[in-house]
Amino acid sequence: MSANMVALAYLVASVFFILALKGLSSPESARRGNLFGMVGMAIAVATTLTLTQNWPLILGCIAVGGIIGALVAQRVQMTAMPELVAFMHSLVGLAAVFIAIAAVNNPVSFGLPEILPGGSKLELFLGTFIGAMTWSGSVIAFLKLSGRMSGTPIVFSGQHMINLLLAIAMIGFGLWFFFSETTNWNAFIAMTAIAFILGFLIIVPIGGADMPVVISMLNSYSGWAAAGIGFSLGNPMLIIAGSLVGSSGAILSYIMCKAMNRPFLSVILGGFGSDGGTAAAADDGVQKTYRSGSAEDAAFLMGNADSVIIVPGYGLAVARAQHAVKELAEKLHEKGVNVRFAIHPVAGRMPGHMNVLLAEAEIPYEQVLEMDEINSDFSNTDVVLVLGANDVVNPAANVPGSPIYGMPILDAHKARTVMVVKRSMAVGYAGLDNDLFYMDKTMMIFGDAKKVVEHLVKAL
Amino acid sequence: MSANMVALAYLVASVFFILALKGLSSPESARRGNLFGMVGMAIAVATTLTLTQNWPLILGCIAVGGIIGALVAQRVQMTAMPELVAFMHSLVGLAAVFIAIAAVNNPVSFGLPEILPGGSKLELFLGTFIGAMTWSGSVIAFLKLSGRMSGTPIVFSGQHMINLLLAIAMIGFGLWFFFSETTNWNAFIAMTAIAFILGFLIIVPIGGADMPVVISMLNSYSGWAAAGIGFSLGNPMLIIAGSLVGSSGAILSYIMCKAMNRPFLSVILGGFGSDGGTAAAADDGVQKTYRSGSAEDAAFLMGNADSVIIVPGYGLAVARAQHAVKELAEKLHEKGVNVRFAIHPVAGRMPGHMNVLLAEAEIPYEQVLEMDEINSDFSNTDVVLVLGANDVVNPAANVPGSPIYGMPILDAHKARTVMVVKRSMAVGYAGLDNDLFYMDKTMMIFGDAKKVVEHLVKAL
Amino acid sequence: MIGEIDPFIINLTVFVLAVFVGYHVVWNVTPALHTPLMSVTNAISGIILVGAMLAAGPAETDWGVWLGAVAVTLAAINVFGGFLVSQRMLEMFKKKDKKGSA
Amino acid sequence: MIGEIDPFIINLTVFVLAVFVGYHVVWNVTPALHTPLMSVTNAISGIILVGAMLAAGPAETDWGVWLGAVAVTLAAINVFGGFLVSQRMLEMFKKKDKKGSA
Ligand SMILES: NC(=O)c1ccc[n+]([C@@H]2O[C@H](COP(=O)([O-])OP(=O)(O)OC[C@H]3O[C@@H](n4cnc5c(N)ncnc54)[C@H](OP(=O)(O)O)[C@@H]3O)[C@@H](O)[C@H]2O)c1
Ligand SMILES: NC(=O)c1ccc[n+]([C@@H]2O[C@H](COP(=O)([O-])OP(=O)(O)OC[C@H]3O[C@@H](n4cnc5c(N)ncnc54)[C@H](OP(=O)(O)O)[C@@H]3O)[C@@H](O)[C@H]2O)c1
Repeated sequence: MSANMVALAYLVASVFFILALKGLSSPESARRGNLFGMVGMAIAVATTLTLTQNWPLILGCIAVGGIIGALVAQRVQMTAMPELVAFMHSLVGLAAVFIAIAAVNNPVSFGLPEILPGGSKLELFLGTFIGAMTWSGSVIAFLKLSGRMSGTPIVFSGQHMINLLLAIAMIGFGLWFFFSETTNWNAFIAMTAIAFILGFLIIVPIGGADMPVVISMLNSYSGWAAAGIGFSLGNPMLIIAGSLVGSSGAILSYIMCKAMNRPFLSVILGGFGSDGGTAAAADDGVQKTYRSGSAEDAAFLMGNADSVIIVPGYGLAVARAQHAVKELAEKLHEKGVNVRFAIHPVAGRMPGHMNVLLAEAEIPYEQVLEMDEINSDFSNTDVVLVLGANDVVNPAANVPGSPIYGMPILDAHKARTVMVVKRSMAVGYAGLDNDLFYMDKTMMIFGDAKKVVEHLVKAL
Repeated sequence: MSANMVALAYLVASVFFILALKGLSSPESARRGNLFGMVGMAIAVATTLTLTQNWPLILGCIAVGGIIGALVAQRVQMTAMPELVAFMHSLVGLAAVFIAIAAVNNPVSFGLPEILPGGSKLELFLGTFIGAMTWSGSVIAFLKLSGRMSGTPIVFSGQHMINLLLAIAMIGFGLWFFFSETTNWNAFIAMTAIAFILGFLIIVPIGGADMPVVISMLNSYSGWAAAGIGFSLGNPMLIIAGSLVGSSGAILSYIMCKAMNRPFLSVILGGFGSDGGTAAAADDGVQKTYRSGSAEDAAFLMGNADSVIIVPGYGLAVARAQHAVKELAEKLHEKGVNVRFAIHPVAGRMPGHMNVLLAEAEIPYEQVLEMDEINSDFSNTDVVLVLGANDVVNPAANVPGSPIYGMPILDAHKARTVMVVKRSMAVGYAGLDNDLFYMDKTMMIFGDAKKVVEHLVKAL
Repeated sequence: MIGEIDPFIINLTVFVLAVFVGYHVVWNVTPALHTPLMSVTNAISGIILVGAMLAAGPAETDWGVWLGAVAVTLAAINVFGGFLVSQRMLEMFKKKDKKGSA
Repeated sequence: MIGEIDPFIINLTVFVLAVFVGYHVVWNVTPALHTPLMSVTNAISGIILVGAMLAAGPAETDWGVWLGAVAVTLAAINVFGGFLVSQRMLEMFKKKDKKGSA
């Protein structure tokens, strides 16, 4: 194909990508949007195929990758979405590194001059280093999110110092690579290796529950990196798709940080958040009392209520309780109770996490309301059922001086009766004690969310 | 300046234009947005100045034009905004024609080859013809909107036939121009003249109240024309600014047509709408009765109401009653009445017309609600005061078979009491009788809107 | 690659993206500000001034240049009038705040 | 004019416009679909596949080509996995309609 035809096809593919994201503005158009994304990718790949000579090899590799991808997509549990995104993300990072190495090896196949010009070297340096960090960072995120590695931040003294020294070394090797007349493999490999290590070291001190911000940030970076490669190859396809991904990641990171009321920098510097398993924090010397009840008590109260709001949280995902919750909502509905779900923007471990789980259980999305839509209704509600959520209903967010002061929360404490389902009095991700649990109108129901809800359904 | 610096400056100016439109998303940021627009224009003009040799002449012309523009902007009445936009619009059209003639005369000054290539000739043809039609169309729109010419559609038999013949002749001259080896002035001038005439003929059959759609459409066309010229000059500034204007005009036309529930084509083919002065249409043989009252009666009812919704329409603009209305609202507010304004998307003679008038009278915009926000509240409202509005509260829109069937309306007829201020029982722009006026709960208050409202204020 | 592409395709790319931007930006304009939107876009369409300046630009002043000068004047009326009347209108939408703080 | 402009400026123009488009399009995504948004953009970031194909493209198959082939495989996992898992998720958001019509 001529360069003009290629550019035109890439433009068409770009438009499809834009339409893909536009489709996500409502659940009705979202599937069509995803289809547009596939069409755009198909056009981009088919166009690029005409520029390559090795197409049997390439098609074979695509087939192998495609089958693996399809199997993964089919098998993965909806509760495992955060780790899946992290896993897939690591692949993009690794692919970027391999491409950069291949480009250094044979620049001509990318339409670059035989002897790499300075600008291209700089771009390859950036691409490699971002790619490598994306890979190692995403691997850690994957391990932490899937529970294969403790979510506790790994902190040691001099950590930031070591990172700084490594970064300087990496830039030093980068400069050596940049100023070498011929291709300086030693410098390039040293630089890449350091970037991998740096990726690990920068991510390990970040707590498991901050991983979504990290993933989103890395996603954004990889978008900008693709756009950067687009600049060096003069390829509008990469520039446009890269910008879309870059904006998306940046906006999601921003939304998460805002909903947690934490500055982005403090998230990235790490050291915050625990595994959620530590016991309740020091209680100011005063022994606070709480009331606990059984599933039967709870079923009785809910069955007689006019209105119930269910607040799902990370515990719902851990317990995979979404289908049980659906049954509960139906049972209550049959009894004439007005049941709704209140979703906090950062409930769970990724944005929109709860919506996906509830959708999986076929809970109609009209019953599922965002924080802004439902927050004023709590005060008129008989019963709030907090299901494995903690920080997102912690009234400490209203207390100046608290670490989560200013974080917008669901006003569960304003309801007439509050029921909290969790396994213990342990703290949530932010590591804070929750005064909601000690209120007079609150009843704690201890146990795994799924088991408790199943009991509730039986008792109703 | 080098081509690169020029392109960079134009990019910066484009970004400012985008930010200008973004600013209009809320009244708070709108003034900053307008400022961004000015900055963008200043950058574009300053950059272009470096490409010209005649800058004293150019700066002089800009100064003269600027002073005239500033005076016009300062003196114009807010009620005259529709005609102002039409007037300004005609200037853009005329300027485009002059530029096209100048380009045919001296292509080199535009960076085109001495002998015009076919593509440029085509683009100049399009530019001239759209520019000429914009000019004559806008002039008619201006005359109709400012009342200097009757708003009644001028229809005669064979009209569309004559337009078709002229269009064919115009294209014929265009082809002659296109295929002439050297610059064929005869063909070009004949073509331009026909375009001017065609502009008049196409617009005269369109009713006065359809002019806003016409203006918006011509605005859109002029944007696309600027983008087209941008293509031939390879000038991203013109492409981007043109696209912004083009989209804006198209979207506004679409919004107006949708809010009137009329297909765009039927608006453009014309023949619809009268001056609004004709007497009530044939009333199916049955003599319908209505009740009329005095301003004192109305003041008594409103003073004792809990809630009043005021529905302003075109008559408010004609009577320039906005300041009187503001006093009325304040008086009622002092009496403890909850006063709000309900704005229909096509109330008046341009989108947002009512909002500007109410803003001029310093009515806080929290009291001014869009149709969707307030429509469900009418049924709980004591008194609706319809001020010079007609079609936008005509319940005929709910009756299948009516010419305005399907047009979304303000549900004024659902209120407990309806009061309608207008000068007579005459029909509105759509030429339809309004059943609202004949309802038992409706009281007509005849007179000029401003005078009636002033009476109301006195009587309260 | 971009070096080998026909300028038309590049212009088309810019055009398509600009239309998307315009589409989104305009749909985000609040309906209450549709009249100012009309006058601001009216002012922006005065970008034709750039073309008029090129027409009035050449050093040898033949009649084409004078025509260009007239076009510059007309476009300038549009630009200044458009932005200033928008400013006047938008000031009105602000007035209420002033009163609140007074 | 566009013919004389440095490719970098053209790329920059495209980039700036694309960022505006991305910004608006993403802010319009409903919060309930933020997880699918993550997986769709994840799939789109598989556009790196285009680069991987160029790396695996040359006829003489040295080790760089094999590296490219591995990159193609990795990127393909991402593209297929990303779009298909999004599809699966989005089907769930539809289910309710099915039931309504059943
Ligand atoms: N969604 C995002 O995008 C995102 C991104 C970054 C950070 N975060 C952070 O993540 C947190 C989300 O808040 P959240 O309220 O959803 O979660 P949370 O505050 O982490 O609390 C989850 C609670 O669920 C309980 N739980 C765990 N497993 C359970 C099981 N099997 N059955 C029943 N309960 C179980 C835990 O208590 P027990 O151990 O006592 O059972 C824990 O207190 C916020 O702090 C937010 O800032 C979210
Ligand atoms: N806004 C837009 O963008 C736009 C664009 C295109 C078309 N339109 C059309 O314009 C119409 C707008 O509806 P509308 O309800 O605002 O206006 P309308 O239906 O035209 O009715 C205006 C009414 O105001 C009365 N009136 C005129 N001068 C008056 C004065 N000095 N004092 C008191 N009353 C006066 C007239 O009755 P009297 O003669 O008896 O006084 C007339 O019935 C719609 O049909 C719409 O489709 C609007």
